[in-house]
Amino acid sequence: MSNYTRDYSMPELMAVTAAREIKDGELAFIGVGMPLMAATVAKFSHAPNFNMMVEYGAMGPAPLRLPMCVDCAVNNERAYFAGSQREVMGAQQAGFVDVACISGAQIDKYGNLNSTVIGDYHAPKVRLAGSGGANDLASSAGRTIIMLRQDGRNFVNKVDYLTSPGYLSGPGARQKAGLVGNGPAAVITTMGVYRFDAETCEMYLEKIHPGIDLKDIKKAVQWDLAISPHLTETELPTEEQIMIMRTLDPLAVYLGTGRQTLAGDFEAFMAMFENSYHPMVKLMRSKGMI
Amino acid sequence: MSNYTRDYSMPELMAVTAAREIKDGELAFIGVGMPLMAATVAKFSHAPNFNMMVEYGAMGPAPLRLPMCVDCAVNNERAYFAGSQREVMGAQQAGFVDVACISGAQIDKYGNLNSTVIGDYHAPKVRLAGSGGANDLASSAGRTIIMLRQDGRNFVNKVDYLTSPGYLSGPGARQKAGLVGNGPAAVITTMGVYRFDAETCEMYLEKIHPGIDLKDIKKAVQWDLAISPHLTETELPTEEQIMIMRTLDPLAVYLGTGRQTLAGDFEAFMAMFENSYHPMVKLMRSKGMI
Amino acid sequence: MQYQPMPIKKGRAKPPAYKIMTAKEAIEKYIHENCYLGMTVSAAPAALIWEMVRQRDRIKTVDLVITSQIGMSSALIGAGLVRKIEMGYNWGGIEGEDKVFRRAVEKGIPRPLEVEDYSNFGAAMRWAAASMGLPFMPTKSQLGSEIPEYNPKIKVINDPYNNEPVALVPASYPDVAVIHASRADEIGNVQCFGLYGNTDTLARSAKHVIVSVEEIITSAEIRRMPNLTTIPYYYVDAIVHAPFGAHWRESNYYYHHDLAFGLDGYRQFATKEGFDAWIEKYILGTKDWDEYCKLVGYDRLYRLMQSEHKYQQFGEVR
Amino acid sequence: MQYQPMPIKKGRAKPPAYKIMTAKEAIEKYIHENCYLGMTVSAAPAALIWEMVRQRDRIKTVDLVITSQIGMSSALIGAGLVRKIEMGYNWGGIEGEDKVFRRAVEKGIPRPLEVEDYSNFGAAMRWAAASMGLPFMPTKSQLGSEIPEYNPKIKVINDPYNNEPVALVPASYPDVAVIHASRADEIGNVQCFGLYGNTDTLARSAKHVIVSVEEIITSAEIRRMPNLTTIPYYYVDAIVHAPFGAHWRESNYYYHHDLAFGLDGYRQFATKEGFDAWIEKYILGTKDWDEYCKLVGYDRLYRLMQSEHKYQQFGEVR
Repeated sequence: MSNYTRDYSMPELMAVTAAREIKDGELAFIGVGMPLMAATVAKFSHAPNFNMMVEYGAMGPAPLRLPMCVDCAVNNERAYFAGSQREVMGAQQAGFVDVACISGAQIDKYGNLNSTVIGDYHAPKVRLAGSGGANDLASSAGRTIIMLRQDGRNFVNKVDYLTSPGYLSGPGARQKAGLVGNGPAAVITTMGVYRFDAETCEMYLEKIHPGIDLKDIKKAVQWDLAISPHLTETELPTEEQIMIMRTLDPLAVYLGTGRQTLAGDFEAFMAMFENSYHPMVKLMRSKGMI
Repeated sequence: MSNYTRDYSMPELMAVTAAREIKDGELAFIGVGMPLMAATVAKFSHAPNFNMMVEYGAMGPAPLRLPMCVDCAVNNERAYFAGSQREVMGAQQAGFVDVACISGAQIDKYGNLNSTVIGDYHAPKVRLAGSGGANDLASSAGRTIIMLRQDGRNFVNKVDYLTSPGYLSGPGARQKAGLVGNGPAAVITTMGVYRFDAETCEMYLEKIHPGIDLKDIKKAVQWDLAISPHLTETELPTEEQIMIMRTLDPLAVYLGTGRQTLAGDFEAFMAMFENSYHPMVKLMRSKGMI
Repeated sequence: MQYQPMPIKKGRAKPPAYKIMTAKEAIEKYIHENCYLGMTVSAAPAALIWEMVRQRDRIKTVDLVITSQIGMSSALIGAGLVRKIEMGYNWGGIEGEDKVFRRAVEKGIPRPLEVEDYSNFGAAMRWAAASMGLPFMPTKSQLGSEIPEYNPKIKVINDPYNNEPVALVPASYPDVAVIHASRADEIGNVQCFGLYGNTDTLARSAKHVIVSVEEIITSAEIRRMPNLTTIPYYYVDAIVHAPFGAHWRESNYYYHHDLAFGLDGYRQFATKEGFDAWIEKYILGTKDWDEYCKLVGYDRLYRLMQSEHKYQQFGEVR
Repeated sequence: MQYQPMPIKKGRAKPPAYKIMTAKEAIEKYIHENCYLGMTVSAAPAALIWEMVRQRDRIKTVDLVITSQIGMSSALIGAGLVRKIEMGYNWGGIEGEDKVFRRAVEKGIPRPLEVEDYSNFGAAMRWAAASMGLPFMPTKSQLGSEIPEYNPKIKVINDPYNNEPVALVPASYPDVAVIHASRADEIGNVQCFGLYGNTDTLARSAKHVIVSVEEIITSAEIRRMPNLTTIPYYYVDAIVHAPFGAHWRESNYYYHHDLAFGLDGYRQFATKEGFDAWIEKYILGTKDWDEYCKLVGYDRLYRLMQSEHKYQQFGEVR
């Protein structure tokens, strides 16, 4: 095992923390962005037999480059399966997906997420992307890992629009609604890690990120947040985990400012592939993956 | 055009008569046996742009040999599509199939068919194959062509079990039942050709096979059969149509005693392929199909 | 304030682990008495069915669910294993009338057989439902016919959008599915070439899935053309290597239907004594699929393969 | 006794006829004012969408139905063509926030946009229903959420088998589907390599289907590997040859996503003026797809192709 490092960014810490939620041998439903980085860290370190599904119809890809979107050709690269969305979405509705990463703009204490509108649905202050696959995964995946920025205003008493079900109104509510999946297992934010009480279904703080003040967390949550009596600090990323992410995504397209760097700069974009090819080959060789 | 011939068997006459129901450019749902021979005659003569679907997941095959069953590898040979049954069955339920050939052991005056049981369902005198795809095609194909032996007892007032809907109880009944397809267009038997009255939905005799006596037909039908005022004799097969069938199926596996010939005789079976290969190649070349 | 961490429940996905075993091992492991067994017609899982017949004293009774079946179901029925069949079609295809099925339904020989009828697509939609975790599927088949009248599991309702009739069929989740396919890797990614009927949805519906294949290939080969994977590994429990594993029936791109053999078999199935003698010779008298193939003759099987390859082989996608 | 021969009604199957036309011809022929237009995200039908924008004065208004969309729907929205969108997701993916969509919904710029929300799978099941001629499909998604509360087309019922809630979605039958795929023959048999999302069911649901492809191939090539055909000819009205026809987005096995271009575009879409200038330059300022490609640069497109081919190409099935 490599050593812990303090040379990491907050998005990297979140991705690594999410990676640790994934177990070896599991089947996970993964979107691009931070979940993809988490999945890659897991696959390249503690969970080599874990496989990911990508929404537009791929499973088990082993690419040598960074995917750009859920329908990206990269997701097809050396995959076990490629084809229709029905396969992967049908499988998850039928209970074959162990874990899924989802997100949202607002969350409440039961882990219900909003990714549709801020404000009134019919006259929104901010119109967002809509459910996408988030509602489907929140409904039917074995468990979900929720990742979101904690900006001081988005841990709310009531979400403006309930897009993706957490524990709904509390104990028994998912079952009563007819939902197949077991609901959220963890919430990973820019401040800490939260889980859910088995009896009340309410979110509680389990871990606090290094350098974050508990008082600031409490201020960033609208309800009276429960705290684990065993509250600990979030485990640091290892040097290897950071190396994996920076090898796959050297410009930090997903976890940093890469997108600003690349906008309009085709040569930089082509160079990103050129420069990451050999390090990726080397990394995958070292893991026995090619 | 080649000339009419009197060198034909009754099954060959039926197959040719069914072939004439198929129009160029149509999409048809075809089972093996007599419907396959009809489809092949149509494809190789007046309907070169007609394509067939086969139930277990193929469309548009152009084989050089005789298929053995609806799931036979031959149906995949040079097909436009091969894969799941859902594709072809879904397409027909959605209205994409122009015409389908079906059969049954009993039929009534509305073209309702029984292929499930003779006698009581719970204590059958004869248990039959069951619906198979027949009910599905009878329900949703644009029109159906029914082919069956007329044995004197199977044109009945009431079928013992209504497996595949014709016009059900008469005018408007299909629509009321929620059926998508338009119902039977023709019934081709060992005695003649029947169609259905647009107003009453009742079967009437349109054509009588050469050598068959109208009195025998009336005796073979339990209800008071309507006769077309324009009753004519069934058009004879042409020499070319007979040649096509005998080239594809030289041992008359489907239209004669070929199955008795082949049972247990592997060498005869292998020789059937060997001997039919060059004539089939020659035939398809002459039609510009290869 | 109290807290109690949530226990994490396990999903249904099978692991990407080594899954190759013999037919004997797979049937022993997954097929038990009173098993609800799913099977489909493309391709015929003969190697697995023969092994079930060999283990009939242990298995005793199964309930079958099929869409269409030719021969395989009747081997089990004739061997006295089947209590009930849920079906769209069970007959002999080109081999003709299925006297084994008739004897069981009409005369209870060798044991009474309960039948639950659907149309083929109606039966197929039960697996379509299960494959997506749904309780039922609507169909526009079966309406107006007497199929729903004799099968109360089919419910005709007016659809809540257009108020027009639809026939609902309930999902079918077999305990075990037995499937024959073209090829698979050792962790269970399966490819079916040619027409494969309902094999895809059946595999997605069953609790346990046994797949016999013509060829075992590397995972690297699966990864070369992932569009051809029809059954991903997470559905699959066991891979059985059974070359010619669908004989007397065909395997697309591998070998042709052995019509001479099938017709001969059906001729013998016409009587119970004939059937019993046939399975005694070909199934009970052989200890495994390789012995059956030797009895049929590998020379004969090889000629069936050549006959198929003369007409079609899979190859380059240009 | 009277008789009146039955008239024979025409089915929905498109004929196996020559279907190749230009994007201009296809859009002119099939896309009309108030058209209900279906579109999906894999792959992006950019060549067809750009042509719709060029013909916006004639087309005036469409209603969109999508599952997920990135970029293509917003090109139409920003161009003032869209009155309503039925959707699971409409945003920028890796390119980020979709300001075009936001302006339309929040401020009615350039025109008010009505939104009908589903989950992705809920939206997808509408085409699954239509593709099989069914009035609706059940889902286990959307339950418990507020999606059905704001969308009365989603009906939550207790299923008649287990008495458990299911959310029904109504079938969606678009007037026209615009699709980009890998390759097709001239009668319209289409193959989609890699991941293709809902392209298959969308094509089966629409009354008319326009498919742009990277390559036109012979029917003989289609017949070599029929398992790869994802959209058979009978669904298809028009085939448009549009190499690089998904740029700036990717086409599996053909070329890579042009992220530098997409990010730059989305930066400009942040304002209405920026968007207008962008479509003026790239769409309205080019007379067809070939001119667009020249403006982007075939050298650049070729490098994107090489970048994809370095990692994957389709090839031999061994």
